[in-house]
Amino acid sequence: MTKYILKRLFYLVLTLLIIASITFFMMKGLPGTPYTNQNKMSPTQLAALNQKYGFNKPLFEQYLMYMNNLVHGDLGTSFQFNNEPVTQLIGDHIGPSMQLGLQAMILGSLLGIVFGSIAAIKKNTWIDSLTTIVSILGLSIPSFVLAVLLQYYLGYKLHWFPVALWHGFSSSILPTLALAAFPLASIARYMRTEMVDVLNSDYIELAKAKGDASWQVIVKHALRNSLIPIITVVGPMAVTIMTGSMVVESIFSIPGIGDQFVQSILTNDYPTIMGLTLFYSFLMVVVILIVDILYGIIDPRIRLGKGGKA
Amino acid sequence: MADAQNKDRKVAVKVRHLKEYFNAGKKDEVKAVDDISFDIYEGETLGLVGESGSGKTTTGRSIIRLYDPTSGDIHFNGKNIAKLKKRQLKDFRKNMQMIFQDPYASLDPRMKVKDIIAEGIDVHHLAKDNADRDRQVADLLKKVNLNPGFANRYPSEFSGGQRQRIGIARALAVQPSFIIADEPISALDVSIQAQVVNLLQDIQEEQNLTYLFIAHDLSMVKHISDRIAVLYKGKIVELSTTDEVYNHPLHPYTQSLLSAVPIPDPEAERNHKIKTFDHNHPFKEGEELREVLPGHYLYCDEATAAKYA
Amino acid sequence: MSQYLPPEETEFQYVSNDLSNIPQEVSGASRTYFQDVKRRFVHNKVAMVSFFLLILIVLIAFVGPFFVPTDPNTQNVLFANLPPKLGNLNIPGLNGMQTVGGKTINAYQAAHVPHGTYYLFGTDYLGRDLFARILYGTRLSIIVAIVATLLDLLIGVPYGIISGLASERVDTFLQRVIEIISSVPDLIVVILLLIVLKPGLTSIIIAIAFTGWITMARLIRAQVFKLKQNEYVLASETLGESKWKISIRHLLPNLSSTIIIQTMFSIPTAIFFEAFLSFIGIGIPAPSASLGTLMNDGQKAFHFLPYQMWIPAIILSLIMITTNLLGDGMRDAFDPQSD
Amino acid sequence: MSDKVLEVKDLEVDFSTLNGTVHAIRDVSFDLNKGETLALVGESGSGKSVTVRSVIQLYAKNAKVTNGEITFHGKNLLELSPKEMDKIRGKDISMIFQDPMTSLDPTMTIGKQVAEPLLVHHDTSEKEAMKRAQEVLKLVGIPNAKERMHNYPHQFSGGQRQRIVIAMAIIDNPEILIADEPTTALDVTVQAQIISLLKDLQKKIGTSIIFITHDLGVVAGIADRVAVMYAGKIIEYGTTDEIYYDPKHPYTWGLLDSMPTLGLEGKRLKAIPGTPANLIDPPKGDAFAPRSEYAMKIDERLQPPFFKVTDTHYAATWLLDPKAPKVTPPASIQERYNQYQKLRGENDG
Repeated sequence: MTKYILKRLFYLVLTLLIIASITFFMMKGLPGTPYTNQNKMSPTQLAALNQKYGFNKPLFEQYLMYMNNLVHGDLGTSFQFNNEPVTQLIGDHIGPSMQLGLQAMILGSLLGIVFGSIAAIKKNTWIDSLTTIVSILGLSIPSFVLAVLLQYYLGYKLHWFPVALWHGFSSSILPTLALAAFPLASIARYMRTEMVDVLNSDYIELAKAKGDASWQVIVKHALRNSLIPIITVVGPMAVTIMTGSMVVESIFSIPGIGDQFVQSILTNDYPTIMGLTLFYSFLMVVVILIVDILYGIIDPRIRLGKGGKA
Repeated sequence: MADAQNKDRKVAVKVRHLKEYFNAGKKDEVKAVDDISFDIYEGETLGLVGESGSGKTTTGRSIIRLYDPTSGDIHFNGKNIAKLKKRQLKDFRKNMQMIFQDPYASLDPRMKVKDIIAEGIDVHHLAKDNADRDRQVADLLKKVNLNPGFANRYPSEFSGGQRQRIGIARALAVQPSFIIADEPISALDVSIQAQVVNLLQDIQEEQNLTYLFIAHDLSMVKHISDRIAVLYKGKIVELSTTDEVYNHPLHPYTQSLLSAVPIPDPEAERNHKIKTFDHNHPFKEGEELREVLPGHYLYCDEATAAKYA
Repeated sequence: MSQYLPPEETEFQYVSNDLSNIPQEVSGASRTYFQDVKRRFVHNKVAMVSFFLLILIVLIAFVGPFFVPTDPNTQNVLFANLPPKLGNLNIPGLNGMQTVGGKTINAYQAAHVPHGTYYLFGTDYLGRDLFARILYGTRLSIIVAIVATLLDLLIGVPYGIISGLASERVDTFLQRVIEIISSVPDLIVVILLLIVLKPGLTSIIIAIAFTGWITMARLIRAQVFKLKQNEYVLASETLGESKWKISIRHLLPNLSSTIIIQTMFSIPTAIFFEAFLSFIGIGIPAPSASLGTLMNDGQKAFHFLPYQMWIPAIILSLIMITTNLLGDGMRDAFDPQSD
Repeated sequence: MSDKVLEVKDLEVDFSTLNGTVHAIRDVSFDLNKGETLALVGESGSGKSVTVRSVIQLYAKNAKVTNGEITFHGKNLLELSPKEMDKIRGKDISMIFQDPMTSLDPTMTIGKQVAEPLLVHHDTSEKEAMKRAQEVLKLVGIPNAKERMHNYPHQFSGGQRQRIVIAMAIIDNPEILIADEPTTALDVTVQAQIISLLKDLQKKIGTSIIFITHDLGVVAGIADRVAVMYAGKIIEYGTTDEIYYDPKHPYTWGLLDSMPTLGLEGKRLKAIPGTPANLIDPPKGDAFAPRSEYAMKIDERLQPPFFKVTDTHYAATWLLDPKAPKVTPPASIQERYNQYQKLRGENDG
């Protein structure tokens, strides 16, 4: 197991380095300079800035410098935002984004699992159709449309929740709802498929033959077996939800990293774009690794995969 | 290996020290076929029996070069085909064919019966024109006792037995001299099994074919085979004529296997004694396949062999 | 029910069946797989309704502009932000009335719009005809989605087949490439590409296709792995067919259902991405309109002029819903075991 | 008879499919005596599996019992509520399935799975149930049962898994054990072990067994009585000796003849020609007639009733009607009969 994790960690670092290199050269290949959006600057000012950021050095040297900084945990300095280091920028804004992502994921997966299971158990009944409709709507209505609607009706018109800005939990409710729709819908669909499969399996039939009542069959056998594959979906989806939150954060004026990312795109703030890209990728690979390890722990077939057979 | 009894017979397939290891050299290495040697004489049916995991399917697939052998030689029509490159295989594939186990998975569900059967004809350009191709397909359908009018239908419309006939027709289309039948009847119902076995025997007689008949069903193997090789954990443990293997099995595994076959006769079953075999210690040092009696090969050590001499 | 007649003496005679020639039966009617699929699909009401609705939307989006002479980019600042109005019919929501500061006024009169000029979906902040813009916008969104999805197919299917059929080494390499790309969340990849590429329609399509093909390639590879174990593929190999021919003759037809289903699900994803990008302002450059840019514009004034966002949002959601339902229907038609 | 534990009467089951309604079971009746093993023999699609699944009421959603009674302890099982049925399943009537590789929950230890019936049906404590599970696992021949209880299904071979499934089925000493092709997926040597295990267990706990199989060889070794099914009907039943040595139905003849026997030197197998009847539109008369060389005119019009051969042996073929011409069964069947006579003679003398 340790060996496996070490191997995976090696690939994880390698992947991140490759991504860092690709983004670096992509950004360097851009025609515009990061200053085009700044106020007009004198040539001396420009030269000074170039000197400062090392833009006058050969590309390869810049690359080495960048990678070296990266290895030391330095993602560079933002061109905007008072020359703040990118790492600090992320640190300052990660809180709300994380909170939104996690809340949306927890809400979405819990409801998704419940809805999906019920739909599978009540297959081909009106409950199943209703769940299908809800999940199709969830998949089809973009989060930003939902965000605007929620903001307008539940916030602006009904005053149930804050319309915007970030003041504690109540501010997080509407964006969480907007973000949770997609995971809810897609997990409900996955869960339904898995559960239908499991319910058709021989061991479920055998459990029934043992006299298990239908609820016992579901609680004791079906739920666990259909949840295992869902784990693989949930992890990466959480990261996707976090990236998807960029627009939702903008709509609700929440100072998260998603909003930051949009800002940096609109202002050609390359170090921040690169830093955030790496940050999101880091989250993604770590989450996938965790999911794989978790999978091995939860599924006995993988956990005890080797040996043990008499 | 050319034993005394069969000195004069022509060898169709000569297998020497064939090994087929999967994931060779890795931790999860599987020695599916572990150094086996045998001959198949022209016109005979060699039965290859073994339980699941014994390597019998792998043996068949290695011989027809669906797998690249890890090592060893396979002589077919006087040519060693074990080391041919994939590109060089086309010629010999006209002469060696295979019938598969699962009648549902062995026919492409999206193709018409006539295109399935004519696949080999197309690959080897054996038809002059479309009419010739259709005529050949019709002949083949007749040969396997199917209505030639079925040529334009799709596999899903046929029963398991009918599908297996289509599979046989496909193999016959290129006019092979040697056919590997990989458990061709194990997925069929009892009453249909007999139909297919009879068909295989008729065709063999008609076209003087050589068969390697792979099966786990010992009673059917006995019925169809001239000689039988018993495969166990990737090794041939016994090889002889059908009568010898069934009436005088020498290897304890063969004995145990034969004793386990249920007999459709209640009286016989009442007196049925099953021999056990120690699967934990199947092989001993110094054992190899030796001809202990004329034409009777046994996987044993020298001392055991000496007992029969 | 016919009346029971006891057996008669004469009936106890052998009929001497000709057993050597029993008429061979084949089960059911002769139908190909695709005919079966079609039959199941046609029986699926939800899928059929979605299908025709989608066709309708596409038709309107593509044929509509020929009948609507208004140019979608003509600005008329005097007529800015007019609410929807349809003729002189007094239908609430379509009568040109607007509530400003608690008072309901006739916006068309207030702006001195000449008689006989109506804006079905109203106008935007620059006085552009929203109906024309939505027609063009829908068309653009659909074009982006379709072209991006075609690119998915063109890259993903061969990539998946090659990865599934090639040697372990090639496969490992190809999979590592996919792994690296998918380590960066899709949206981020698309955004990065858009930053690098020159803004425009082509860039958006390329950017969306760049991540879209991965799902297709993965699915196809998994499917190929399954299919190539099938005995009919082995049979083809023993007959001397080359790998390349096998993939054309056996794999592609058997992959078709996977490909069609995945394509159906790629379209809504592409539509969503386009809208998302345009919404955050890096998508289709002004003054061109797509559903995303229209929604972006509409969102700014949503509190006062909700129709400016409602209409494109509904159309976008409608396209997404119908394509998703269509994809579901196709999956059920191709793969009936799920019920 | 008082020692009947189960009585199935006039059972009819339909399946609705896209191509039409399949009449899977057409008027099946049989009973099961205490402590006996009854084998239901037939090819795929003959209805043997559907029959026993109707007894335990576990069948596909598109199946529907259209007629019949299944009497167990004076109650008609077909009229029980799902809850009442749950109380019987796994306690009084338990089942073993065909494929041991898929019939165990992959994420639960085998000990827990084996103990489950006790926990479901009784107030047994978890500890007590696990103790029983360990005993039963030992009984079915799982070595080191105490340690291995905590293992998961994938850590066992196919034969061992089938033993575990059997342990589960017998842990509550059921009156009836239904074994649905329990050895079909196994190798011959493992099959032999499982069959001798079932025989031993039956002796120990006295359960009645319904054994479903298509393999006449397996049946000869385990069954007391045999019922042969064809096209959704039982066409012949009797004691095992009667079915093997003195069969009366041409289909039974065909089945026995199409098997190569290790003893008989076969040149060419006698195959049953043709394919099984289509059950969407079942034939009006004898379903086997189109494949039989003994078919008579009457077979086309009327389904044969059961004709009594002995008190225990019945066959549904018009050939047994007094009006029918005298039939000579195939030579191989006559040989079986002679062998039987000889055997009986030996036993008597």
